[in-house]
Amino acid sequence: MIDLPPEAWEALALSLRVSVVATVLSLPLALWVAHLLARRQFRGKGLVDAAIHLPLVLPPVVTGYALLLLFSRAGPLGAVLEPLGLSPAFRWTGAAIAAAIMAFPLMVRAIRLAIEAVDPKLEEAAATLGLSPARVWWRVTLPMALPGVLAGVTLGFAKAFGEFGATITFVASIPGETRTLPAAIYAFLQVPGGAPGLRGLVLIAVAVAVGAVLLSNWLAPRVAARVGGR
Amino acid sequence: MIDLPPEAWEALALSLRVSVVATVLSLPLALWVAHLLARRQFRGKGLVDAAIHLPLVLPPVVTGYALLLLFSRAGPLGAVLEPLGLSPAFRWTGAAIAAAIMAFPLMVRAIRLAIEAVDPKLEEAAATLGLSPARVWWRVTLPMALPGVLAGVTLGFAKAFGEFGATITFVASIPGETRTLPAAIYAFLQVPGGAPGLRGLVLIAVAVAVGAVLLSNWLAPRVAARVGGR
Amino acid sequence: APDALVVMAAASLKPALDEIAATWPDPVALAYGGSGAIARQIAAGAPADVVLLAATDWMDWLVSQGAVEGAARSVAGNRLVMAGTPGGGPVCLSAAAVLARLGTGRLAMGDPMSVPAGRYGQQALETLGIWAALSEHLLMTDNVRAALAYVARGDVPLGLVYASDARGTGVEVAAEIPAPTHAPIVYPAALVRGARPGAADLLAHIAGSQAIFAAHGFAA
Amino acid sequence: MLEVSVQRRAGDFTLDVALEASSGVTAVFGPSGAGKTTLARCVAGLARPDAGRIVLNGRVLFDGTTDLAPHRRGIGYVFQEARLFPHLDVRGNLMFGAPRGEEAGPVAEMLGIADLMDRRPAGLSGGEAARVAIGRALLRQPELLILDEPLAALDARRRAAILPWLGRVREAGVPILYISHAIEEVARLADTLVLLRDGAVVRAGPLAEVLSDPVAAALMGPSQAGAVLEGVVTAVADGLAAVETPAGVLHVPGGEVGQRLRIRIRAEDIIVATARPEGVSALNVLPAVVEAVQPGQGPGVMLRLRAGEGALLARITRRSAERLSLAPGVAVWAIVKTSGVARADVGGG
Amino acid sequence: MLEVSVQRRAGDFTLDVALEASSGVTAVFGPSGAGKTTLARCVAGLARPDAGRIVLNGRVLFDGTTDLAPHRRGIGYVFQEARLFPHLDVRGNLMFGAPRGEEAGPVAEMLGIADLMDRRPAGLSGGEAARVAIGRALLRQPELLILDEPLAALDARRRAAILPWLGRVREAGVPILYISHAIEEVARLADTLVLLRDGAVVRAGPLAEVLSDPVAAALMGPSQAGAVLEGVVTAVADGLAAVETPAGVLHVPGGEVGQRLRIRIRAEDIIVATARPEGVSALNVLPAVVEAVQPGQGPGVMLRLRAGEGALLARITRRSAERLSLAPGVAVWAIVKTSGVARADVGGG
Ligand SMILES: Nc1ncnc2c1ncn2[C@@H]1O[C@H](COP(=O)(O)OP(=O)(O)OP(=O)(O)O)[C@@H](O)[C@H]1O
Ligand SMILES: Nc1ncnc2c1ncn2[C@@H]1O[C@H](COP(=O)(O)OP(=O)(O)OP(=O)(O)O)[C@@H](O)[C@H]1O
Ligand code: MOO
Ligand SMILES: [Mg+2]
Ligand SMILES: [Mg+2]
Repeated sequence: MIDLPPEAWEALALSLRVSVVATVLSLPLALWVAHLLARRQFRGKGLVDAAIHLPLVLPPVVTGYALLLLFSRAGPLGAVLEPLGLSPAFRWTGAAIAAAIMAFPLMVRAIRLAIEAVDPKLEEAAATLGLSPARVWWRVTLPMALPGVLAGVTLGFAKAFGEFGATITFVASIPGETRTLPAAIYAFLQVPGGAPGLRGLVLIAVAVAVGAVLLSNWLAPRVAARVGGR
Repeated sequence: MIDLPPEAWEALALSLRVSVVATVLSLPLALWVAHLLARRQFRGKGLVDAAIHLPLVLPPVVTGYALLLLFSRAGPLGAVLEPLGLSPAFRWTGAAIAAAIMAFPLMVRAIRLAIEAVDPKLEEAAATLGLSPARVWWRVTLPMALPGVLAGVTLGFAKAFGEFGATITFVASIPGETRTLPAAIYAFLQVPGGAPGLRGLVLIAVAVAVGAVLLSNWLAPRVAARVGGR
Repeated sequence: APDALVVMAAASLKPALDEIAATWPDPVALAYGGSGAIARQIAAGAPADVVLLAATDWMDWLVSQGAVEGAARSVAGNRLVMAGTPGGGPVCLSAAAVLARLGTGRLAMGDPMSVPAGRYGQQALETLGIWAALSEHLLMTDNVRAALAYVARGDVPLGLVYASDARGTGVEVAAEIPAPTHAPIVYPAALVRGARPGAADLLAHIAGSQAIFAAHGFAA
Repeated sequence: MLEVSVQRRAGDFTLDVALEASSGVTAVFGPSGAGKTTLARCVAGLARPDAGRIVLNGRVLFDGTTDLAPHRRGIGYVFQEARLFPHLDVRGNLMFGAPRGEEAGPVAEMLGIADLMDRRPAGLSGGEAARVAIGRALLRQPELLILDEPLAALDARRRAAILPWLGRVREAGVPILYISHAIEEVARLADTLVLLRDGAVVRAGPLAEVLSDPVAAALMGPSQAGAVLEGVVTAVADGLAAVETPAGVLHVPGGEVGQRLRIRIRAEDIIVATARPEGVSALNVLPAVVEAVQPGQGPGVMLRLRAGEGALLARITRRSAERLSLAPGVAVWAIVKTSGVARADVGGG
Repeated sequence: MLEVSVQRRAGDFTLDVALEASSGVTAVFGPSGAGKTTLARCVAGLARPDAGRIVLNGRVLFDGTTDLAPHRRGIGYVFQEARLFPHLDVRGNLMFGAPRGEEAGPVAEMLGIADLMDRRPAGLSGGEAARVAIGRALLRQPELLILDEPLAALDARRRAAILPWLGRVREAGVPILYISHAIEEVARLADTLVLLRDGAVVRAGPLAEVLSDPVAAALMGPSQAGAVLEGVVTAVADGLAAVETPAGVLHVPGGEVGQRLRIRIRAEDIIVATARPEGVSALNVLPAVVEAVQPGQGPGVMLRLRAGEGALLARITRRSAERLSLAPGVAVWAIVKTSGVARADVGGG
């Protein structure tokens, strides 16, 4: 294997934990929101959609800053969570929150497009077969949208893994707690002439990215086959 | 209007120019790549897909450095372009390149999903009506994928507009040339105690983001209606 | 203005440099960033005329790359302080006192690996013999301003920051870090190779604006 | 028992229909664009009527205040296109709405799709897909089954094989709303016939009545007009059943003694003779009296004949009518070929 | 002129077919799953045969080395499902493949969709969509037109209205590959009939030959067997045309003197008499001789009759055959109802 300082492995482990947790935990919410946006009409839908996209369009630093204000000891959420010892500020859970928020718009977009592509005629057919809307969703819409969901998850995981600006602004860079791989890469980059581990770290990041995309590409046709060609 | 220092307006104008150019110029390439990934099988497809996703998963700073190395005076591209006076390094065109590269995976993903959702049976029908594959693409695939293309463009524009890490690393933050709105926000955030124009800048960024998403949401059903409901 | 001279400078110099540039008769484009990023960009051919960094190691690197003309000169200095939340009172620079003040909180400082202020800070704490005791209670930031902001907002009780930054930002100085505990904090400046005419004058003007530097806390 | 009365506008098309469907098969027949599918969708809860009332077996499915969701209506729907779930194999599609414990086997066997159980819909031919769709709706065990031209994609043999099975569904007491423009299917299955045109009911009533209604005949196309007789098999020999009908004894292929059959005799399939024909291959020769002679368009005339207690329609050329001097009151022989008689099993009602 | 010889495997289904289709209509008839659509897709270039050769009007479309793309084959295809473009209105769909200067009007008029020109496909009924699909393929002006059960979703009237128009396409010299399991359509239109089963050709040849082939009859269903006669109208009176056919003079509705007509007489529609029938409404009574008596399954037997120069098939009950002592060489009268005769215009070839 590549010869890396122990902090690098620590950072990799942390980044994987953060991005997996961020992706897995936000998936149900992403599914729900994507479904709402794809299939429901409601007042303020445009604003909800826009709000979800904000982390994508704003500089990550601003998002991180907003999170910081929200969760800081004096912030509305921090003031509630801090006394309970649940505050995510400066904890890896905070890094996961930042990563999830940055990844969310990507997940929602991909899943929403996939849901919109499911033929409502099939959902109609399922309803006449006695399935409630919830069960129709579970047995028709979701399985058929699965390749898109997979794409969304890959994209979200990749984004969560690479996220840096919002994370470092929100939870800083505590080795072992919040110093993710990208934060470590950033730090290593700041050493004149390049820190010895830099190349290895970048290679690891690239490997994870390529791995995630290759895995998703390997899975996609299999899922699509299960879901049935047209 | 919000009372803003003139640099803020300059940064806004630059950001709009950069993100529009980045989105518009990369759209044809994104369409082509999305089409290849959606409809063709070729060796190394997975690697192409992974490569496109790299900017998403790597910390933007890394992407920025990679661009810097590529286009620097001694870099492989810079060495060619510099003597011709065409080097994008430290120019707004470089900012557009960075923004385009960061936005590219998002555009490709959305467009690819939309193309995959077009029923190949309709493309078959168009072929039997005498249309060459290129014209089938132009008259059937593209129009039917249009809502997804629109989503991709919105997403890409938003990302290009908000992009910061790669840009500032690649082309620095030279006022009037490469200091985009996010770079300005970052600079303002660095002023201890907060610079007076910070709030206004963030509001503008939010307004552009919300505006882009609202516009796309307003357009989407109209495009979908033109494209025909199921 | 396209013909304006371009100065690339470490972000922490912004308040002082903005003011100095305003006293220069011609327009000046000021591009701020992290010292490392700027150094790499200069080496890559950034169209700058003058470069000011917050760290000598990066300037040494630039010199070794042949990216600057002539020798670097120091134009400003700085000191470190322990900033605390207002009303916290002074803190003694002993492990016990600092830990007591931190409680469950952390000491915010620039990441020694990537932030010059962090590097000076680590040196100082080591000299003071409290680095090891504090190392589990640190909060490392990607730039020194962020450490300051955490203190200002009350997210952490203490931060190790530049004296120049701590002025008038809603924090109070809980302790001054003795200068001998770390290498002198200097801001090296140089002419970039191929700098345009007038750049040398501008650099001289900046170096000569000690009153403004001093007013912003950059004690030479 | 289904009671429907709905109004619905979409674009410049207006549906305004009232009908009742008791147990058995109610056929909705009408030209393309008449509103058949729209009506079916309203009943199934897939389209919302602007106004009206839909009641199934005493349950209000729709009125001003109630609007039951489709999955609560207990209505099985076979769509005009198959609408199979591409992510499930044939078995998965069949069992999709089936109650626990139900088995796909017998239905698949009957529909000739037992060999395809592990196939994906993408690998099915058009007719195979249609059969899976029918099986899926049957296995869901609906209170009402709506069939929207389900047999259009099937060949004659397959269609003939499925029809009796639909007959069995009817016998099981499941009312069926059968949308079709194939009058042969309608005649074999339907108890009640509703003729739809331009969104309105033109004629509705018991099958035999509507089929022998000249106005209806004009709508269905003259070659589809005819009489429908019901009767009981009294004897079987040589593979032929003797069926006692109100119009006299008719011989049809197959059948068991005691069985009730429905026999359709198209007006086109009757030859009228003024002398008792001798030495002909047709076994069914019924004495009858001309009741009415209605000239139609073209070279044909329609005769209403009374045979015993029953009524028959016969379509012959005007030239023949003149040559034979046919007029009300004339006694004739109605010659019907055995194989020109379409039979259908009739439920025990 | 189309020459096809293709082999193709997909799953456990194998298609292995060779056929020739000259100008005119070649009908491919077979049960669901026989491989009709697969064959059509091979010809159109939408499926790749494993081996074989396809030549259209001298152009090689496919062989070992050539594999012309679908859009270069000049073949119009009406799919089993309509496959309309949802992003275009009806006019846009119709004109999609039409050469410059072509107008949608006349075709739309003929198909009864002229009022729908600005509608989107989503707003069309099943039959309307099918008609648009047919119009779209016609307007593309193909060298060969493939129709995959295009009329299945149409009602009888609409179908009857379109058939003559397809006849006109044929007369214009466009060869047609017509896939259907409605033998009535096939009989009216086809010049050549190919019977497909389990991926193989069971019988192929001129329509009349195949239809009167007992083996083919078994495949088509006995009620579809029958003879096809061609003849010329020699006189018209009372709206009835007298047509001189090889089997004798037949009277059918409509027609003009000199016109060539094709007449189909289903075996079921013939009554056989041993004595010349008097006073019957049927105008067509042809003297004939029994050539063969073939017992079928069930209570029926099939008679091959020779009438003049022509051959007829008649299906009667075994009981009648015995009662009338029918055996080869017996002279009989074949009674055919005028309206039991289906006619179709025949191109001037
Ligand atoms: N969304 C719509 N907007 C306007 N008109 C519509 C819409 N949907 C259906 N129609 C029209 O309503 C009429 C009835 O359609 P429907 O599908 O009920 O006909 P149908 O009797 O089922 O015909 P088919 O036998 O061809 O399936 C048609 O004329 C159709 O064009
Ligand atoms: N992808 C596939 N994999 C396996 N078998 C297939 C596939 N596609 C079609 N088949 C089988 O090939 C056979 C021929 O199908 P085809 O669609 O040609 O039938 P068809 O004659 O057009 O029938 P129909 O009248 O029902 O449309 C069928 O048995 C079908 O199940
Ligand atoms: O000015 Mo710095 O590089 O943030 O210490
Ligand atoms: Mg319909
Ligand atoms: Mg088929």
